[in-house]
Parts: sequence; structure tokens; C-alpha cells
Amino acid sequence: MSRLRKLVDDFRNGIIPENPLLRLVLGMCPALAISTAVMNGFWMGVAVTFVLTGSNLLISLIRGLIPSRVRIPCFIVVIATFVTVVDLTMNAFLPEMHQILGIFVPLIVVNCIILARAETFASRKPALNSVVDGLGMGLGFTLALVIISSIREILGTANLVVAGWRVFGAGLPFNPAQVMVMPPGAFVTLGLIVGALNLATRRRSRRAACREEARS
Amino acid sequence: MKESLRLPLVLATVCALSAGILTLTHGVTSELIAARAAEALAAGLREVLPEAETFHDRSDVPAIAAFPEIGQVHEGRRGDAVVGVVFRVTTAGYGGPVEVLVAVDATGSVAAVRVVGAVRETPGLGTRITEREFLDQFTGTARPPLTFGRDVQAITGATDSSRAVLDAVNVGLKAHAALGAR
Amino acid sequence: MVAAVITLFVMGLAFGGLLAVAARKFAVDADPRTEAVQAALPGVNCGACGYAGCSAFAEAAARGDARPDGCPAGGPALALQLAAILGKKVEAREREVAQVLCAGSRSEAPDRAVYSGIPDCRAAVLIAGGPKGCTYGCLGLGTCVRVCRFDAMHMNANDLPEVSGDRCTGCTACVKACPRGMIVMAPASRRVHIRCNSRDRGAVVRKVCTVGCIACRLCVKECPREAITFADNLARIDYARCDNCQACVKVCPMHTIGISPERVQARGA
Amino acid sequence: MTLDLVAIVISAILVNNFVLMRFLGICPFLGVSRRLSTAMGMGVAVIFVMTLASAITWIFQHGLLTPLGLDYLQTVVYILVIASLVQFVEMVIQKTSPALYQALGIYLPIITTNCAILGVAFINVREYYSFLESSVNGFAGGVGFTLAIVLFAGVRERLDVAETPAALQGVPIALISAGLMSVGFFGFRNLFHFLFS
Repeated sequence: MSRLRKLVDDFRNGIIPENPLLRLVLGMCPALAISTAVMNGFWMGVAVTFVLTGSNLLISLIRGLIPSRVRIPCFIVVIATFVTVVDLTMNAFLPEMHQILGIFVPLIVVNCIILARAETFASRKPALNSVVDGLGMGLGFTLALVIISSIREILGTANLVVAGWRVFGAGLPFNPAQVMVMPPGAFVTLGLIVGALNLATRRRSRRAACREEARS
Repeated sequence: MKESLRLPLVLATVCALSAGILTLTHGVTSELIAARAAEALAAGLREVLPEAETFHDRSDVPAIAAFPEIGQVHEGRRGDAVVGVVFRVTTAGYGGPVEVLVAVDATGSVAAVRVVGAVRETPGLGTRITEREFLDQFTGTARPPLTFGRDVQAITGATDSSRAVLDAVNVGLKAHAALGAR
Repeated sequence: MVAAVITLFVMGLAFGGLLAVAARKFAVDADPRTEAVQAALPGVNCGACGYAGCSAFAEAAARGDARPDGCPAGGPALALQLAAILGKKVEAREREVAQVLCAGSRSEAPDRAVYSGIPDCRAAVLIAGGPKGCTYGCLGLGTCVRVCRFDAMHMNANDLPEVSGDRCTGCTACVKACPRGMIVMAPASRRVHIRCNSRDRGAVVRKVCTVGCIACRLCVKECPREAITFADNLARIDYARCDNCQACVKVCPMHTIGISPERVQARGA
Repeated sequence: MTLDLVAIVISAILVNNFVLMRFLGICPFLGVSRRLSTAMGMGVAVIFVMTLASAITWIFQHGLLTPLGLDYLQTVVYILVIASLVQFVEMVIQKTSPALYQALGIYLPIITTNCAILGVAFINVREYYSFLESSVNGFAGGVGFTLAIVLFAGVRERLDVAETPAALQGVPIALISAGLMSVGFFGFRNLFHFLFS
């Protein structure tokens, strides 16, 4: 029973407590660059999740065979292979999205989250836990990306395009702030979201501390 | 000696495995990519030059060499009469390259213009160059060089993107004139 | 197909060989503890810890400059692991807690100027040594409170920082932040502290503060275990020797020597 | 010919700055910019590695990948080249001159996972740059990165002293100030029209 509990914990871990983007603040390069539209954020999240889960699985399977001195280059090649697979399949099935995401699809290979998880987690844990952790981390990353890109898209274009369907029809009444879809908007949005999350956890921990104070 | 032999071997095998997997994937996906691209092109050509029944690739015509922006040239025919020529032109937009299909009919005036492929202009402003409202202004224009104000209205707040399409149409018209003179 | 496999195989061989040869020819001996920490680290060199990569962070952690949970990429699991590696060394000594060695608030040691600038001690100190009469005393602008990440420090009623012993984790952030160097680390169980940081002569101290150490050395003579050392007009307690007997507290004419509250239990590290 | 190079240099440093405009190399940009000295060390090391990486990846691309038609192996080959190159250079510097290693060498491992290095290699390929243009682009990209990180380090040292709301301290306020800096760099936007048209 505890093994299942452990798996669930590993999975849940990546989504809120250790959300890679908003908590550990890793892997920001793609997050800032392509989060101008919610579909971009979604597909980038899916690509990262696939690479993360795949590489975690393979790395935890072959972790015994790799001598430590050449560990980093081997892991990097494994991750690069999965990234190229995603790059090719996306080019075949989603050519437009592939062109929009541009060089940020191959750049997933240097994404700090993937190598970090491969190193701290996959190379030390059994395969199943690694896969579950990869999924959790990937989902957390996708969630964060979707949140950021929808905020930027709504504020920047007064509309939200989900799979071709314009959610707000002719567009929201306000005049869109074009800066939100430009680089400065990306920095500020991510900064404010991380700040809001800090505020929430700080308030929760302070409330927990007061409760504990009241009890002792 | 054993240690410094094992390291390269391990790395080499991992690389070789990776090469194997990727070649397989590439094999599968490259056919798909080619098929999809051909399909998209055919659809684009039909949309831009509906009257033409068949299209013949004329991209290797020497006169085209003078226009580096032109990637492909397709001559549209109904029966054996030339109905018009479609140029696939790539120009520099605000957010990156913009690919435009410029169809010029037999009389030398623009039949239709479409923006193809992904557009990385500023969402909400630049992306409006794909809308018919902007593109249909070009239909019927003839004598290059076309300019904003006289022949066509640019999209407010997206001058770079609008200019990319304007340049593409001008290139198409000049190329057609050069081809016609042949 | 074959071309791809061969090229990458050869490249892997070349680079693997290059690294192997380089590893042997350029071997450099590093201190084992740094090596232990580095092995535990993700080795991703993402820079999120503020250091230039994992090896820099490992050296800093081994030296004790960086904190065990300083690596966000590894998350709490790694922090515990690092604390275990480093902790084993730190735990040997008793847990240390920060102590503020100044009792001169605005009422005891009045300001000689009005300061209206960046509300931060480090900034205030830059302007003619700060607004306070005593140039060694606490400026009361709360930098240490702000720097403390464990909410263990608060400004008390008369504007002096107070440390809550059970929350303080001994991370020394406040010690580094205080421009006056007035906060020291003392074992948690010690309760007697000379609350003064002034090197001025007694006459000068009397002019600027009513509870400052006037270098009369009565406490040094009084202490049964010679736990109090005296240097450049200031008495300092050697916490290793002091056994909280409070003999010095009774004899100090200026009541500079204070007793911190009893309620300090040792908190599980 | 030289006009193209000047255009590349200005574009890489000012108009399309790698960090503030193209979002390449954000992790070290935020991570290592707490103090001016570390930021400067990081910047110089990035310039050195970006120039070297641009040159060598160009050679691998035009000497190996394109002739054999293995363009799909770009990602794997580039990252393998960069990772091994950096690890090798780090070992050489660590052994030959510990002083230089203390100043610059410690930044080298962090550079392998820096998006800017791999990013510049891909940009060089997609823009069909020649060998000289690629190296210049790499060098200018490094200088742009250094300019951004050094300016940002100055800003962050001020931030430590300034009074920021508790929840925003650390990364959030750094991100927001980076956003404002990026607005500043927008001023160079039509530098090209001014200079070249």
C-alpha cells in the first residue's frame, strides 16, 4: 500500500509543492518566449512532458550501466534523442505549431528541469517512480505554462483562441495591452504570478504558525 | 587503461543507439512532412487561382534567379491555355519571415493573395495580414511598384507586417512582367 | 541509416576519449566533503542557487557559506540529504542562536541626527556613521528582521531587534547583514549576554548611552570562571566557559549585562 | 561584406538582445546576477564559449551534417559538441591556471545548460550564416548577454537595499525589473531603419 502512496506523492509533488516553473523557477526560457498564446503554451507543455517522462524512464533503466565520469554527456544525448523525436513528430503532425515554437522545441534539451529531474531523481530511483515524477513535473509545467499564456493572451489580444475557437467571439470590450504579448509583458507576468504564489504560501504558513502558537 | 577505454565506448554506444532511433523516426516523419507540405501547397494554389485546372512547376525558370525572395513558381492552366502564374514569395515581417502566395492572371494584374504557413507577427495586430479584408485589396492591382495610400491601405499599428505582404506582391508582379517578356 | 549510426558512434568515441584522457591528465584533487556534496547535487548547473554552478555551490556549502537547502532544483529531499552530509559536522557542536549585543534603544541612547533616507541600516550607516549618538549601537531600521527568512526576529517595543530562540535556525544571515557587526552567534542554552558593542572609552560612552559598557572591568574580576575577556574598552563573554552563574550581572554598574528569557528549548534541527 | 557583420553585431547586442528580446539564457541570467563581480565573470565566460561554440558547431554542420544529409541529428550533435567542449575547456583551465579557473572557470559548467549557447548555434544555421558571420554572431551574442547581465546585476544590488513587499522579494521583483529593462531595450527597435535604410 505504501508503494502506491509513494507513487501518488511523487506525482502530486510536481504539480503544486514543487511546480518546476512557479516554485523552483526553472525552465523559464521557453516559458517566457512562447507564452503569447495558450495553444503555444499547451503544446510546449505536452512536448516537455513527453521528453521528461521518456528520458526519466530511460535514464532510470540504464542508470546502472553508466560510469559516473561520463554521466552528464550520456544523459544529455538521451534527452536530445527524445527532443528530436518530438521535434520531428511535431513537424509532421502540427507543422504550424512547429513553425511558431521555432527553435524553442529543440531548446528543450537544455531546459533546466529535465536535466535536473534526470539527475536528482531518475538516476537514483526505480523506473516507475521516475516516470510518475516525470509526468507530475511535466503536468505542473504545462499547467503553469497554460496559466501564464492565457493571462498574456487575454490581456494582450482581448481574446483567447483555444484550438481555433475564439472563446470571447469578437473580443473582450477593453483595448488590449499589446505589451503583454511582447517580451516585457512576459517577464512581468511571470514575476507577478510567482509573487502571488509566495503570498499565498506565506499567508498559509503564517496562519499555520498562529494555529500552532494558539495550541502551544 | 580499462577505465579510459570503457568511458568512450559507453558514450559511443549511447550515441549510436540515439542515431539509430532518430534515423527511424526521421524516415517515417520525413515522408509525412513532404506529403503534408505538398497537400498544403496544392490547396493554396487552388484557392489563389481557382480557374486553373492543372499547375506546372516553373521554379527553375532562369528569369526567376533575379528574384531571391521567390521560392517557387507554378503556372496555372485550363486545358492548355495559361490562366495565370502563382509565385511563392518569402519576405521579412515584424516577428519573422512571412510566406505569401501571389497569383497574377494572364493580363498581368493580381488575381489573389494569400499568406501561407505559420505567422509569427504580433498576435492581434500583425496577424491580421491573413484576413481577407486586407488581402482582397490587392486583387486587380497591376502596375508595380504598388504603394500604401495610393493602391492599398496598410493595417494600422502593423506597418512592418503589412509592408511584408506589399513587398511580396510587388516582387510577384515584377517577376510576372519579367516572365511575360520572355 | 548506417551513415548516421557510424558518424555518431565515432563522435561519441572521440568525445568520450577526449574526456577520459582529459580526466586523467588534468586530475585535480578536491576536498572529499566538497566531493560528497557535489555527488548529491543535481549537477545541472542551472544557477538557481545564486552560485556559478554546482561545483561552486558545493565548495560554498562545504565551507559553510551556503545553506543545505540552497539548491532549489533538488527540492526538500536534497536539502535533507545535504543537511545530513554537512549537518553531521555542524551537529557536533551545540545549536547556536543569534544574540543582539546592544541594549541602547532611542530612549537610552538618543539619536544625534534625523535620518530620512532608505530605511535600511546598511544604507543609513553610509551617511556619517548613521543617526545614532553611539556610533557602534543598533540603528533600529530592521535590516536584520527583513533578512531573516525564518521569521525569528522582530523589533520589540523600544525599537531594538529581538531574537526568538526557538525559531532561529542559526543561518547567520542577520550576522552578515548587520552593518555594525553587533549580532553574534551564541549557544542556545547561554542566557547571560553583555548587551553592548561600543569600543569607545567609558567617558564617551556615558555621554551617548545610559546602558553602555564603560570599560570598568568589574565583571572581569568578578567572574569565578574567568569567562569574560576584555579588549579595546569592551568586555566580551567567552560562551564556552560561561555557566550562566550571573555573578557579573549583579556587579555591573550600568546594567549592560542582560539575561535572556528561560523559555529557549533546543529545537530539533 | 563588413556592413553585414556590423548589422549582425548591432542586432545581437542591442536590437535583438539574446536575453531581453529572445529569452535565451534566462536561468543563469536570473541565477548568477546577484553580485556584479560574479555577473562580469559569467559574462566573459559566456562570450568565450559562445564564440567557440558558434565556430565549432558551424564546422560540424557544414563539414559533417549537411554533406551526409543528417540535418535531423543537429540537436544531438550540437549539444554533444558543446557539453564535451565545455567540460574539456574547464578541465584544461582548472589544471593550467587555477587563478583563471577561480575567476572564470567555475562558470563553465553552468554554460553547458545555457539556452543561449545552443540557441545561437541554431540561429546561425537557420539564418544560413557563413563561418565568419556565425562566429561574429556568437561573439556579439555573448557581449549582448554580458551587457544585459551586468546591467541587471547593478539593478539587483540596488534591489537588496530597497524596500520590496515581502511576497515579491527575490525572484518576482527580479523578473519585474528585467521586464522594465526589456522595455528599455525596445528603444533600439528601429535602430536598423535609422542606420541602414
